[in-house]
Amino acid sequence: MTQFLSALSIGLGSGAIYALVAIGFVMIFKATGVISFAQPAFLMSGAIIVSFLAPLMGFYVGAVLGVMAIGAVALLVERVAIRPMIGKAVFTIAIITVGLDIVIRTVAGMFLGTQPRSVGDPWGTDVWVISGVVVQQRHVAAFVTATVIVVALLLFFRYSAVGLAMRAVASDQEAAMAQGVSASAIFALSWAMAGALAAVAGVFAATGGPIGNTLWLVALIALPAIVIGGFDSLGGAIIGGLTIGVAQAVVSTYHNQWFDGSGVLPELTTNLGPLMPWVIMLAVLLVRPHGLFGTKEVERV
Amino acid sequence: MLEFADVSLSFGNLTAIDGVDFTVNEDELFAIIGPNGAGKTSIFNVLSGVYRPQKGSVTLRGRQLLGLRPHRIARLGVARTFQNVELFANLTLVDNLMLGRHVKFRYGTLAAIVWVGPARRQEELHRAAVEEIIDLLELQAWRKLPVGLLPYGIQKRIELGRALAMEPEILLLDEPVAGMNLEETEDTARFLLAIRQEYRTPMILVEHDMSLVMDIADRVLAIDFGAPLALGSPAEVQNHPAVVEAYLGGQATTSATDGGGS
Amino acid sequence: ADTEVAGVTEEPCPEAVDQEKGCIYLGAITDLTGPFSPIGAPMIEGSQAYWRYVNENGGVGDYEVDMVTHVRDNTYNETTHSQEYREIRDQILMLAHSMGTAHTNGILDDTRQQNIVTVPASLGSNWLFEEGVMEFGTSYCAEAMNMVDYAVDEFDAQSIGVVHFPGDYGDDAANGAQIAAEERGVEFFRYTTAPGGTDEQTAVIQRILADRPDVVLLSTSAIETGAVVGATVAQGFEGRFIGSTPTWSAGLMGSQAAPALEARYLHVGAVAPWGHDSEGHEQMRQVAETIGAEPNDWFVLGWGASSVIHGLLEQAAENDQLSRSGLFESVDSLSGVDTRGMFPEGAGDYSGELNENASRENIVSRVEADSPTGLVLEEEWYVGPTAADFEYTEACYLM
Amino acid sequence: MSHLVSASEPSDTPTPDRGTGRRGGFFGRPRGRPELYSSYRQEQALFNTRAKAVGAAVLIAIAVLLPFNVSDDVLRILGLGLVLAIGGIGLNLITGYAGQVSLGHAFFVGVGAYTASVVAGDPEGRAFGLGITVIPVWILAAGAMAALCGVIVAPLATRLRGLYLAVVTLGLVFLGTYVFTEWASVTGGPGVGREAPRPVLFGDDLTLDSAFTSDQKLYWFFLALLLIGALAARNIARSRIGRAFGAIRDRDIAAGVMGVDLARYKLIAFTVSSFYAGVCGSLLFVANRHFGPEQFGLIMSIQFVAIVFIGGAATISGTIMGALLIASLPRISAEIAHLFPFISTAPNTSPNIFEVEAILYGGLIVAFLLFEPRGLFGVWLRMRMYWKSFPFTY
Amino acid sequence: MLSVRNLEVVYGDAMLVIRGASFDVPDGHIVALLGANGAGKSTLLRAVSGLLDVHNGEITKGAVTLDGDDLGSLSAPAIARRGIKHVLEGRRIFKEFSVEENLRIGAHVRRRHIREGLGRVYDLFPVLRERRHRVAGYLSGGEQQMLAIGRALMSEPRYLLLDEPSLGLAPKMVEQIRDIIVEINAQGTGVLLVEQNAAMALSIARHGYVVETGRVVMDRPAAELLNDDDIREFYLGARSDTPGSYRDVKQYRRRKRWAS
Ligand SMILES: Nc1ncnc2c1ncn2[C@@H]1O[C@H](COP(=O)(O)OP(=O)(O)OP(=O)(O)O)[C@@H](O)[C@H]1O
Ligand SMILES: Nc1ncnc2c1ncn2[C@@H]1O[C@H](COP(=O)(O)OP(=O)(O)OP(=O)(O)O)[C@@H](O)[C@H]1O
Ligand SMILES: CC(C)C[C@H](N)C(=O)O
Ligand SMILES: [Mg+2]
Ligand SMILES: [Mg+2]
Repeated sequence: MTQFLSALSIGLGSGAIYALVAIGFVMIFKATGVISFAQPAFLMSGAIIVSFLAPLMGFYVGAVLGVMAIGAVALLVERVAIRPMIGKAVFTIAIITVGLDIVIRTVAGMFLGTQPRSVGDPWGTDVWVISGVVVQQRHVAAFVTATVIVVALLLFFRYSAVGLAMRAVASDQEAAMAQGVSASAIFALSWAMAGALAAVAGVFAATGGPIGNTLWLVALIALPAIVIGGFDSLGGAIIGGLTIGVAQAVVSTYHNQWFDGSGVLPELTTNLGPLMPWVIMLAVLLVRPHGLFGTKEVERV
Repeated sequence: MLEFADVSLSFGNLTAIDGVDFTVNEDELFAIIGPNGAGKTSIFNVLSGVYRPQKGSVTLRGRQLLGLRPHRIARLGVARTFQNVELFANLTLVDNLMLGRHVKFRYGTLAAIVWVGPARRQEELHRAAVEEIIDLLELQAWRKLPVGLLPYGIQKRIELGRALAMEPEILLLDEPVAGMNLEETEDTARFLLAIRQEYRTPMILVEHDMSLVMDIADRVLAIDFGAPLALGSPAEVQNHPAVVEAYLGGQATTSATDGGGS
Repeated sequence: ADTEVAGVTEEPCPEAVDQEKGCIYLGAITDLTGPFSPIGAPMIEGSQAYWRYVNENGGVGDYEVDMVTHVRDNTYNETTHSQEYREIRDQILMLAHSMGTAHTNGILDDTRQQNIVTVPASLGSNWLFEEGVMEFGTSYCAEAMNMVDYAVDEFDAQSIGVVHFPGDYGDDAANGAQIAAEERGVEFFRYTTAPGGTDEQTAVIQRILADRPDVVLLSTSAIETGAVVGATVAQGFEGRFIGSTPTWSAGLMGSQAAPALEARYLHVGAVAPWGHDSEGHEQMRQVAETIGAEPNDWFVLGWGASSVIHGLLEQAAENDQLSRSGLFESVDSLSGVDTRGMFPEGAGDYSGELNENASRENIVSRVEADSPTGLVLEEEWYVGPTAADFEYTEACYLM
Repeated sequence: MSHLVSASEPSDTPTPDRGTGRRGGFFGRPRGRPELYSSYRQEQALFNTRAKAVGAAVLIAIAVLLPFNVSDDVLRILGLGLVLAIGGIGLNLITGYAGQVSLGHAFFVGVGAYTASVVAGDPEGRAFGLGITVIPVWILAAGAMAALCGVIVAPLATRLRGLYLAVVTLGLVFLGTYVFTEWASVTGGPGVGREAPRPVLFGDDLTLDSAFTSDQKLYWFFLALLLIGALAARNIARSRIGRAFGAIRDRDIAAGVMGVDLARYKLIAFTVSSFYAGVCGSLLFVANRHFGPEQFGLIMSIQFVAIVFIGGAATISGTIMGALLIASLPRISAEIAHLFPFISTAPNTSPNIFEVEAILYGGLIVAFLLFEPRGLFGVWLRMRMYWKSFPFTY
Repeated sequence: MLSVRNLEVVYGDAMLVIRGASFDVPDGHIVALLGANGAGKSTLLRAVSGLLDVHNGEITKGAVTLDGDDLGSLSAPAIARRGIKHVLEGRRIFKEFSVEENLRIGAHVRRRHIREGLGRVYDLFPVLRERRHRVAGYLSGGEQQMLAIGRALMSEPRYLLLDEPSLGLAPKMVEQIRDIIVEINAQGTGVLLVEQNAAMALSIARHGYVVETGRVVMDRPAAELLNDDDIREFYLGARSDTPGSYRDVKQYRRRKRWAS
């Protein structure tokens, strides 16, 4: 039981990180109908820039500044490479984001150097042990941060017209513009927010260890999360993120016990945990083709 | 030949079709009119298998259509046009019409890959058939253009051609002259008359242009809120008080004489 | 030589010291951006420093040596490795650095067909059996045996676990460890894991916390070292860690795992750390200083490996065998190179019976924050009883 | 899904009106009006104008003769491009023509690759092999096995639309990678991989130099297979199957109402596309010589999607151009990077050549699609438009 | 006053579709644009509302001005904020939105008055009130048209550009729309009306322009147009004297064109 609870706490912590990335994806999708494959690069860049800022100004200030900086970079990228594509085929834009990802990730990688770098977080690998249950402090921090951000975002969308305007732009750019919605402002906003969110996620994903140059893969795990929740649902992204985080942690924890070939279960040497997000995603889609909370495409003749 | 019996369809708490009954006879041009949202298009969607009503029966020459998927119904000879043009925008005019003949082809994927043989023979054969329709509807000028960029009036005409290409048992026309100017309306009327004459295909026409409906329909069914209001000859229906009240408004008396491409 | 020899030109090298000399081109395919980039990049740097030093001191025969033009990145990916190989194979005299066990295995058929001598930047035990391959250092397999023996003898370990990558590199070590564990009668656990940071290591971390072996051996990259050591110690694991050659990187000192590493981790390697006191090291540090290179243990390995290759080239130049086939033939007759204390005695001997030549010694180092690269020598040329008596019959990873 | 396609397959200028408008009046072909067709067969032919026929013949001739004029390293890149083109065509059939965006292509490529290597693999080798080296056997087996996987996957996939389908097929890639990783007896396992099947044609191993170099032989081999594949794909595209694909892509409900069985045609699209992927996989294996199980992942899938969109959705010729471009981009960026002396060749100083290469690779994709979102085929259309209307701008 | 002077519009750098058109919409007037399909009416509206670039189109000559200020350099949203609202051809409602969300977004440039706006629109189109929480994409064609007009009205625009508002509407509804246009106009909104239903358009417009292949070929007060023989024949239906006449329409009637 304590092992399970420990796994749960890991899952909620990493799930919170996935949820942050997932919200970024959702934001861009809501506004533009595009899945941005540049999110992994922003995630990576966020961690790297903070690894430079934190030693100068401390982790908290460094993290805030770094996240804002990545938001600004995302804004710039949007201005240069995405805005001219307003109104073009979404998959063409998606491929552009793939190109952007390669460029940004490489540039960020230049700063990573050959020596492992750390974001200099105060939690490190420290844990609290609460009646046998190991809770990593960084996971608690990630979870709390994600909760705060998510609540703030939900309030923002509730009390501003931006949410509706975003959806309008995604649904029909020309019609949205005719209503006075500035598609370019919406694009810029969604990219900046998504970039910043990815950076936050990157910082937390990099806590407790050196920044690996495969850190960006974390962002891809958010893809099943948004499918589970539904591409355009913020709430769904959060639930999706937490679900896969927990599933992954639990299966990872028990993998070696379940799949050691001794019992009914076969011998699987490769950890099945990382596969769980995709498995759950497929299972959800079998039942609900638009995810749990996604908007159904409206088609009528 | 077509029997639409006591069909009801609802979406949640909204009843789109509420016990509609009618039959279409051989050679007949049957019109359905009614206010916006009355359920006319929904009737077409039921006929072509896009919607499944909760209740009722639809038979074509005795064959039950309800429950069949759209492509099965198409194979039985039900063809239609759509209220909002639903052409295949990136295909050329010829390909759109060829697709209308999709159900008439008899070769499979392997034959397609090899091409020479059945595939080529059938393609040539149907290409010739399509040319007849192009001639009939005077579409020669646009044969090889992707239809997405063509003027609206032409697109509507192509849609008619695509339905015709199926050589249907029955043709469903959903607002074929909406958005057309006078000249195009006249052209379309002429085409419809020509189709009646040449192919004797029974048709169901949904249209808000009363001058056209009253002019060419044999019988008219008026519906409102999904339920039948009146059924009879154009003149009867046009003067039916409920129809005037719900649908025609002040235009009731003027429409037939005033014409106008509304 | 008037006949065209692949990888050898009468033209001077692009960055030649002496414009009168010809140029020998050495190829290198390494990991510059993947998980082993913290090893690949400094190793190449070390090799390049070595050849610069050689060139400045008269080169090899009538030639200088270039290991700059044909350096490629394999991102630690086998397919890329094989693609990059075919990109450079027509321009090089030999492949002086080929990172990755499986990666190098994947191109061996081709290198042999083209008579290209290959120096793996990998310590798979399979190299002992391969023709045309010039390995250096003690194999992962023997290294792991030494780790087990060291753990049993020094720490009185009753149970040992090994965290390893799947595939030839990890299996080589894990199988070696298992042989030794059986030999020494200690309990043994195997943990296979894929590359990645703390979150990817969850399964292994949880398993270690459940099994609690006395000593955990690592056959991964530095990232996993940091993740596994940091997390398990933080969560109350009390055992020790011994890491194989590629598990260390000075950058780990900057990580949260540093205190745990300092207290619990030993590194078992093929070559003595940067600060070690040998003639070769001394010289290397001098050169490094003049070119402003940062201290790095992998720089040492690159430098050391190049000195062995240097021996081969020298021998070939003397025998007028500076061609692919010439080198290919002379590899098996190379009988020792003076690495000035960098490698154990007998390094660079490929002439005799393999079990005789196979090197079995390892350097044991511990972590110390103020050493230039984080490692300081604990014990030089350690050979445990298992490795000493071990008869290689086939590559350990196949066992 | 019509947003997928912004240019359609070579549609010529409007066929000149035959004037009379009368039915069937197609007598002999009047002289001096080259674009007037005298029969439907001629109109429906692949190269329905003289210009197209001559152009294609010249291109093929150049392609065949290229190995005599181009060095082996360039041939190798082109050969890789030809192989990628086969897979790209498969993806374009399902994505460009039928409008079902799949990020799962790498999975089918992987299935093909491993099927081929099992069928042709050395029975004595580390990984499982049957030792049947006859080329058509392992190529067809690769295609068939991948197609079979396509058939199995299709029922789920056909329930989904747009990006949901895209991400689900991506999930397929991750599942596939797991299976490939675990199934070491077939794939060699992670960190090991396995050897490619040996392409032995008439007793000659194409990977060994003989009268011609291995690169030349492989290039011709790939070229021949690509030509067959491209021809078959064009035939599919112009047949009822291709039209049904286009109809599903542009307006699926309307397609159903017109008599197209959506499920059946999506199944056909998946099957055919996977077949191409499988064949591509077997050849890619030959071209690369070695594959690890993690190779058939997201990056490869995206590479194929990039080929399709850079080449131009729903065009075969565009796909070939796209594949050649993607295959040569690393080389192109390397060459560009070498032009700048300040770029270091040492791996540990930035900016070094490797980083610049990667940046150029990504940057070229971005710049290219910004400049011409319709892809290379769009560039071609622009050029043609320019020459046709030259010297008038409108 | 909204005015267009000597406008030329090119699509995709290649197709010149407006060739020097000029017209004016004085404040508070209803102005009708008539013309065959493909004449360029929608293009003219796009040029005014700034939506050309979405279609790869570009003003190459001439100017669109509002009270003398050039609009050509403004983006579509900026023009909308200046009070020019374009009801696009083909309805273009936000399909996935509810009816009410569609209306809300219509008030994007004037958010403070959403509540009154909703009330006003629901009063004009009671059926929308009934359907307010339904998914807009499932509305019938005519209902969607009402929604599109209602959405534009939400911001109480100074100028309303209507592209074929009567398309697909039932006869009674056409009358209602006509009345609504008159009513909106009476409240001070200038209307530029593009219509195929010329009778309806001219019955309420003060001035009319006839557009053919990108040129304005007639420019007269609406009342005069209503009595013009050519207009009667080609836009209003001269056959009004012979009822039941579609069967008698000549097979090959020559198409009369003013220009070209
Ligand atoms: N798929 C659907 N989901 C929900 N409601 C629907 C759906 N299809 C139609 N409706 C509703 O059913 C009613 C009838 O719609 P229908 O399209 O049949 O009307 P119509 O008579 O064709 O109107 P119009 O003349 O405006 O085209 C409308 O109120 C519409 O909102
Ligand atoms: N995006 C575009 N690209 C190229 N040409 C276009 C584009 N949009 C319209 N056109 C062309 O410009 C001309 C004018 O089109 P426009 O839509 O303005 O006509 P319209 O008068 O509104 O016709 P309709 O009555 O059919 O709505 C037509 O020939 C049309 O084909
Ligand atoms: C030196 C190491 C980076 C090599 C690697 N561990 C391998 O053998 O695959
Ligand atoms: Mg309708
Ligand atoms: Mg228009």
